[in-house]
Order: sequence, then C-alpha cells, then structure tokens
Amino acid sequence: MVILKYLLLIFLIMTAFLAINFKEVLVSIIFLSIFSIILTTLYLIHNAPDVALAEAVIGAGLNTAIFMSVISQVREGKNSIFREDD
Amino acid sequence: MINNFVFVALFLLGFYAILVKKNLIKMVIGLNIMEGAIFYWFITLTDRGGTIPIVNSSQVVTNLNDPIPQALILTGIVIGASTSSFLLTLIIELNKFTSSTNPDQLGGMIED
Amino acid sequence: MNTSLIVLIIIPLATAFAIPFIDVFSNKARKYLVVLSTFVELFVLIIIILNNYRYILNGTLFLKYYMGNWIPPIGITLGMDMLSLFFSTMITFAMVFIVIYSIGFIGHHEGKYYVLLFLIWSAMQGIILTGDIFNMDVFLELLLITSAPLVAFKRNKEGTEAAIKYMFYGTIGGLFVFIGVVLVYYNLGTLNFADISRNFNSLSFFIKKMISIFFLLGIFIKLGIFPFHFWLSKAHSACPSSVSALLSGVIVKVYVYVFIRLFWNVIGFEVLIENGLDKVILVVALISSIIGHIMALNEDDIKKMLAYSTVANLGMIIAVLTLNTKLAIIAALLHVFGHLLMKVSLFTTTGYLLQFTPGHKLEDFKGVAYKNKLLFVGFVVAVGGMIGLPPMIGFSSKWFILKAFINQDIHWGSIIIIVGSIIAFVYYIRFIIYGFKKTSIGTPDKFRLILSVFYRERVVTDIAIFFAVAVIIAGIFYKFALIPINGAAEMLQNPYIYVETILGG
Amino acid sequence: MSRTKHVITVIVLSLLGVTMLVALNKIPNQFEYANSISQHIVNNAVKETGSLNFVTAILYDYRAYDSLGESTIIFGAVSGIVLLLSRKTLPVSSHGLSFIVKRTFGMLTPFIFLFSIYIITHGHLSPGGGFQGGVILGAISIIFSIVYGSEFDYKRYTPTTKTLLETGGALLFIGLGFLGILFGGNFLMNMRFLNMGEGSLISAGSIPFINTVIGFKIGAGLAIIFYSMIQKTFKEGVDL
Repeated sequence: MVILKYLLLIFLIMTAFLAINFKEVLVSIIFLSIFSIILTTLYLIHNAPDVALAEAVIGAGLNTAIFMSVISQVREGKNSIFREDD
Repeated sequence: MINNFVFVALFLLGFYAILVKKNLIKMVIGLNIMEGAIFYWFITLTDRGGTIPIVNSSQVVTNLNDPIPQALILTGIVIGASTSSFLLTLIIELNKFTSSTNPDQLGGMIED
Repeated sequence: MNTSLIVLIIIPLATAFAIPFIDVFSNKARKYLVVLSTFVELFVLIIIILNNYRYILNGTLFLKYYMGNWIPPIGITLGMDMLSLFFSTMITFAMVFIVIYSIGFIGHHEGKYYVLLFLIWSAMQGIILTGDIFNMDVFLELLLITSAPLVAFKRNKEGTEAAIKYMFYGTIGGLFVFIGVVLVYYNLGTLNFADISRNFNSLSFFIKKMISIFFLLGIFIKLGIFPFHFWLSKAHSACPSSVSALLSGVIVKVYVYVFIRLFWNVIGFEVLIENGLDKVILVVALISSIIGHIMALNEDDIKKMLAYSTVANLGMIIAVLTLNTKLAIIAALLHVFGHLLMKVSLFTTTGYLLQFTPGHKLEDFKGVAYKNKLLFVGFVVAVGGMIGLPPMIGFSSKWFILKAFINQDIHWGSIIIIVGSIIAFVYYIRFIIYGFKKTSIGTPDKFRLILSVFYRERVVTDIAIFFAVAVIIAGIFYKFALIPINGAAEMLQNPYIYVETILGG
Repeated sequence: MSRTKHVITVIVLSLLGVTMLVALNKIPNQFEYANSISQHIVNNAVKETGSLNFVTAILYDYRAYDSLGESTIIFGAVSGIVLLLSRKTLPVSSHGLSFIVKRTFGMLTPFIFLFSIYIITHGHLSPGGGFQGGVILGAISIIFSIVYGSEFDYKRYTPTTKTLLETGGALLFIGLGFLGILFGGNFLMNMRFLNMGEGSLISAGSIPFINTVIGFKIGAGLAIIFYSMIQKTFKEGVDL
C-alpha cells in the first residue's frame, strides 16, 4: 500500500506539471481530470471515502464538463468565436 | 515529510501557473491544482491511520479517522468548483471583446 | 438564547432565495419584496438595540446563539458583542440606503442584481456575527463570489477584466485564510473563536508566528494593502456607481472587522507584538496609505481616484489599529464609520453627476456643477469630509488618528498622515475646480438626454444628498457614535471577556 | 513574458517553496487527537444525531449552518453566471450526438438517476450525501444537453422548473432550520422525530431531509449553470 501511495504521488506531481506546461489547452484539461482521479484514489488510501466521492464527482466529472464547454466557446486568434461551421 | 513536500510542490506549481501562464484557462487550472494540493495536505496531516469514520452500529470504535477535516474539505471542494466555474464564465464573457485568452492584454496580474 | 441574531442573517438570505421564486409567478411582486425586507431587517436591528439599551450604554452587550443547540466548542455559535453591534448597525444603515439608491439607479429589470445584493448583505451579517473560524472563511468566500458578478455587471471589457482580476486575487486570499484555518485546527483541534484564543498561547512561538503570517497574507490580499493593491482600483471603478459605493464603502469595512476580530480576539495582539509583526504591519500599512494617495493623484478618472483613496484610507485605518492603545482603536473605528459615510456619499453623487459627462475623465467634468446645484454641494461636502474640514466627520476621525499617533510619539506616522491629507486635498480640489468651469461647447443637456437612463430620478438625488447631510450630522454629533465605539474598544482591550462569556456561560 | 522574467519567477517561487518546506516540517507531526472536538463527535455522534456516517453528521447537523452557507455559495455562483450569460438572442440548439449514443444513454440515464437518489438518501448510512448526490443529478442534465442537444434539454427540463427547484430547495432548507425553532430548540436543530431504529433509512432526524433538499438544489443549480454555458448563438452576443 505504501509503495502504491508513493507511486501515485509521483504521478500526481507529473500530471500537475503536464497540465500546466502542455501547449494544447484541451490536453491540459484532460491532465487536470487525471489529476483529480489520482487525488480520489489517494483520498481512498487515506480512508476518506466522502472526500474521495466528492473529488471524483466534482473534480473529474463536473470540472471537465465545464472546462470542455468553455473550450468549445473560446477561440484563440483572430476568427470570431461564434461562427457555427468550424 | 513527503506530504509537506508534495503540498509545497503542487501549491507552487499552481501559483507558477497563475503568475506566468499566458492562457487564462491555464490559470484556472493552476487555481484548481492549488486547491487540490491544500485539501490533500490537510487530509495527510490529520490521517491517524484509523478506519473510515462510518460505524455500522452504535458501539464505539476507538481507532477512527478524524471526520472534521473531511467535512471541511468537502465544503472546500464545492467552493472551489463554484469559483472556478464562475471564473470560466468570466473568460467566456471576456472572449466576446478580445478574441484571445491572453492575460497580457489584461495588463497582467502584477502591473496595474 | 435570543433568536434575533439568526433572524438578522436569515432575512436577507430568504429574500435572496425568494426573489427568483416570485419572479416565476409575477415580476411586479419583486419590487415590494425588496423594499419590504430591507425595512424588516432595519426593524429587527432597531429592536435589538432597544431591547438591551442599558447594556449598550455601559458597554457590556453580549448576545449568544448556539446553532442547533450544540454547546460552543462542538457546534457553531453566533456572538454579538459591542464591536459586532457597531459594525452591524453601520452596515445595515448603509445597505438600506444602497438598496433604495440602486432601485433608482439600476431599476427593476435586473432581477439577479437584487439577488446578489441581498446575498452580499446576508454574507456580511454572517461574517460579523459568526463565532467560528471556518464559518467565517465560508462566508468570506460567499462575499467574494457574490460581489464579483456585480463588478462585471456592465459586461464591457473593463468590467470583465476587473472581475477576473478581483476573483483571482480574492480566491488566492481565501486560500491563504484556509491554510490558516487548517493550521489552527491541526494544532489546537478546535474551530471556535473563544476556544482558539483560550489555548492559543499553549502553542510554540514558531507555529504562532506561522499562523498569524498566513492569516495576515490572506486578509491583506483581500484588503488591498500595499503589495496587493493592484486589483482594487480596477474592480471598484469598472462597475456601476451603486456597486462601487457598496464595494468601496461597505464590503471593505467587513474585511477591517475580520482583521480586528482575528488579531485581537482570536490570536491576541500580544502574539503579534511578541514576534515583531505589528511593526511590519504598521510600516506596510503606512506605505500603502502613501502609495494610495500618490496613485490617486496621477489618476484622472474620478472613479479610479476614489478607489485609490479607499486604498489610502484603509492603510491609515490598519496603521492606527496596530498602535493598540484604547485611543488608537477608537480613532480607527471612528474613521471606519466616517469613511463609510463619505465614500458612499461620494460614489452616489458621482453616480448621478457622471451621467452628464461623456466620460469619467477630469476634462469631462467641466460645468457639472450647474446641472444639479444641490447635489454638487453634497459632492463638495463629502470631499470636504475626505480632506478633513472641521464640521464633517472626516475632521474628527483624522483628529483622533493624529492624537493616537502623537500619544505614542510615532511622529513619522503622523507626518505621513498629514502629507497624505495634503495630497488628498490636491487631487480632490481639482475636480471641484473643473466642476465650476463654464462649458463653452454646446448645451450639456444634449448628453443628459442620451445617457439619462435612471429609473426614478428623485430617489437617486435624495439618497445622495442624504448621505452628504449624514456626513455633516455625524461630524457634529460624533459623540453619539463614540458610545458603541468606546464599548468596542474596551472589549478589544481585554479579550478574556469574549472567551468567558462564550465558553463560561 | 520575456525569458528573464520567467526565470526570475521560477527562482523566487522555489525560494518561497524551500522556506515553506522548512517551516512546515517544524510542525509536530503527531496530531493530538485527544483534546480536539472530534473526540466528542466520534464518541457520541450516533447517540446525538443518529447518523452512522460521522462526516454527514458534522456536515448536516453539528455544523449545518456551514452547509447553509455552502449552498448559498452555489446559489450565488448560479445567479452570477445567469446574470452574465443570459444571452438576449435565441439559443440555438446544438444537435446532439449520433443515434447509437442517444439510445445507450436512453437506457443509462434512469440508472444514473437511481444512483444519485441512492447517494442522496443514504447520506447518513454510507459515504455520500446531499452535495455529492446533487452533483450527480446535475450530471444528468449535462448528459441531456450534450447527448440530446440543448433544445431537448430545454423542453424536458425547462428553465422555470430548474429555478423553482433551486430556490424552492433553498427556501425549504431555511424552513427546516426554522422547524428547529418551532420545536423549541435553536435554528437548524436536529429534531429526532420519526426515528425508526439505528440503521434504517429515516433514522437521523432531519439529516435525510436536509440531504434531499440540498441534493435537488445543487442538481438544479448545476443544470442551470451548464445550460446557460452550453448555449451557442449565431451573431455577436447582444449587450445589456
């Protein structure tokens, strides 16, 4: 169990680092939800099921959905963001 | 010792994202990482290696984990979710006026 | 066990929840609900004051309320002592008039505006009355997330940018306060103010210093003190005038209350003196005051200038508080009261005057005095208060502040305050001078037709003039304001009263 | 940001990190469990509140006032988002996903709904509670607007029902609080009426009711948030 915890901690820091420094915003959002999922398992290891459930539902579920809907409406660069066809 | 290191590393990673990153959405991701770091650190501080704070009948179980930090963190996670969802709405709103999500035209976080 | 404490918090909360509920059925009922609940809240507060009038006079008022019948260290307790009574009355009076002003200024078609206004009101009452550190953190977060949409209310570029900056700074401030709460719970095991202050000294020197540093960081970010004051001028100027009056005048005072409650009742000021932090706070606050004045000087947009003068006055209030003598606390509380009245009257009057000017800049202020003479007199009265002319309250509060500094013979502090007032004199007077200048180009009324969008003109002017008159009345009869302030200063000087009444009772 | 500014912030942050690490390691790592309030809660939470899950006991009974503040935060966020994103133009319905996905979700959604009801109502027996169950309820509305298109979501789960559910839930929460006063106690007192034994469904006084109220309130709130976010419009958003 302890090795799993340390392994997950290394993964945690890696996903956080990648979530921030990755070029593509879409991929960094995926890394953010992986960050939440790893956090959920860590909470389970620390015997905190309520927090794990909340983190899973809100971190992985809700945040990803809201970030994705923001990504779909926000366009970098010149073209207006509301053209429907692209 | 390890938990303090993880907390400091993640907290500053998020702080770095807010200070340096160009894309506003990356800054909100940094904010989420900072909050996740604090909550995980609070759990590891008060983890006595006890069992899950749920009993199946009214006999007193001695070695239980501390339930209060879990209640505080649950409230914190929901606060973090609503603040970041409101921040993202502001980013959508801002995007109507400037076609890029670059905080520099915001005058940046530091200079006025 | 008096339920009037919880009723004070629940009335604005219930109205905030009820407004969308009633909107579904009939959209005219909202007007009456809004006005009705402001006066019911005012009525409840007046009942509280009248009921224990004797205690208030001799300064020993203390109302307790155990949430859900749990005894203090376990459950959440609400406590109203003299300090909370003073802040609660100040905020309730200011909010009643701000709500009526925004009925005239914003009108009724903005349903969600009043929902957020009442949520802010209940959040402020919740912070002032709570006796639990995590509960205060939750309500601070509520205050942040409900005031940010009002900053972005105009939905133009500056408004959204200011709201994004406001949210980032506010959330990071909230995170530092939460780290403080985590450290307090980890080391002491309790979350109740009285319980924390009872065994706060049992901690080691290093942990006490760390906890106070984290709380200080969080509060200073929210107060907009020197290194973190960048967001305040944008946030307080990019919103409609009724919202900036609310932000600059009232919400900032709640953070001053949190600063006082945390560092006098919970942590105890000796801890700050012990680890030398109070000198640091004094220096940083005075620097912030001077920088606020200087930045206001080279700012020609009137609303940004008023926001910077808020930064300056806040620096002054925090600096005077760190002297920790009875006179210093009285001076600070009087200046909080004075600054609230003057800042709200300034923003309400400019809110009306700015509809005649094409922009907020100094040049556009030409010939504004002739639009509404009475209102411009109100503007001049409020400016006189900010500078510190005798009949207004600004004079008496600055007088007390200077006396507090001189008694402690920190003369460089009083010099900085005097220099600040002189700079304030310069940057306020230029607006009055421009106001009286005759405008050569066309009839200014041309602007008035385009921009005047007021729902009810009379309400806006009456409230603005009322606040200006209040500045004068408070200045002359400031002795009445001193009654609760003396009681509050007494209670802060010996915090064990707070601990005994909550835990002993 | 230029290269040098980048490097400076990294150096300053790592210095800050080192000082924080040194400071945090000075905290005694043994958490004195004895004198903390959780000792009292662990010992007699089951007797006082009847809920077996101590975290729910704290959230909805010992510190129920915090959860009231908490649900007001979500209410504030929702009204803020609706204030900002209430587009004046007609919402264009995004036309959902392929037929296969629609059919599978047709079968799946009832079970997700059942799962969220389970999480909400069994808050005081098993892990979970009003907040987590409510978010799952919100996820169902997210599924509606993504898989079936926001026009389907508009018809099935109209915005008026959403506002009614949310504000109704909030007012009910305050009503439950005042019910405590009616029974002679204080605000948000846990009335231990209709208590059918330790582990049964309705066994923790007012906790299951607060759970369900918060669950529906958060579900409706998140539905409103997501609905006003997902709308796409043709031309530039019309201002105030």
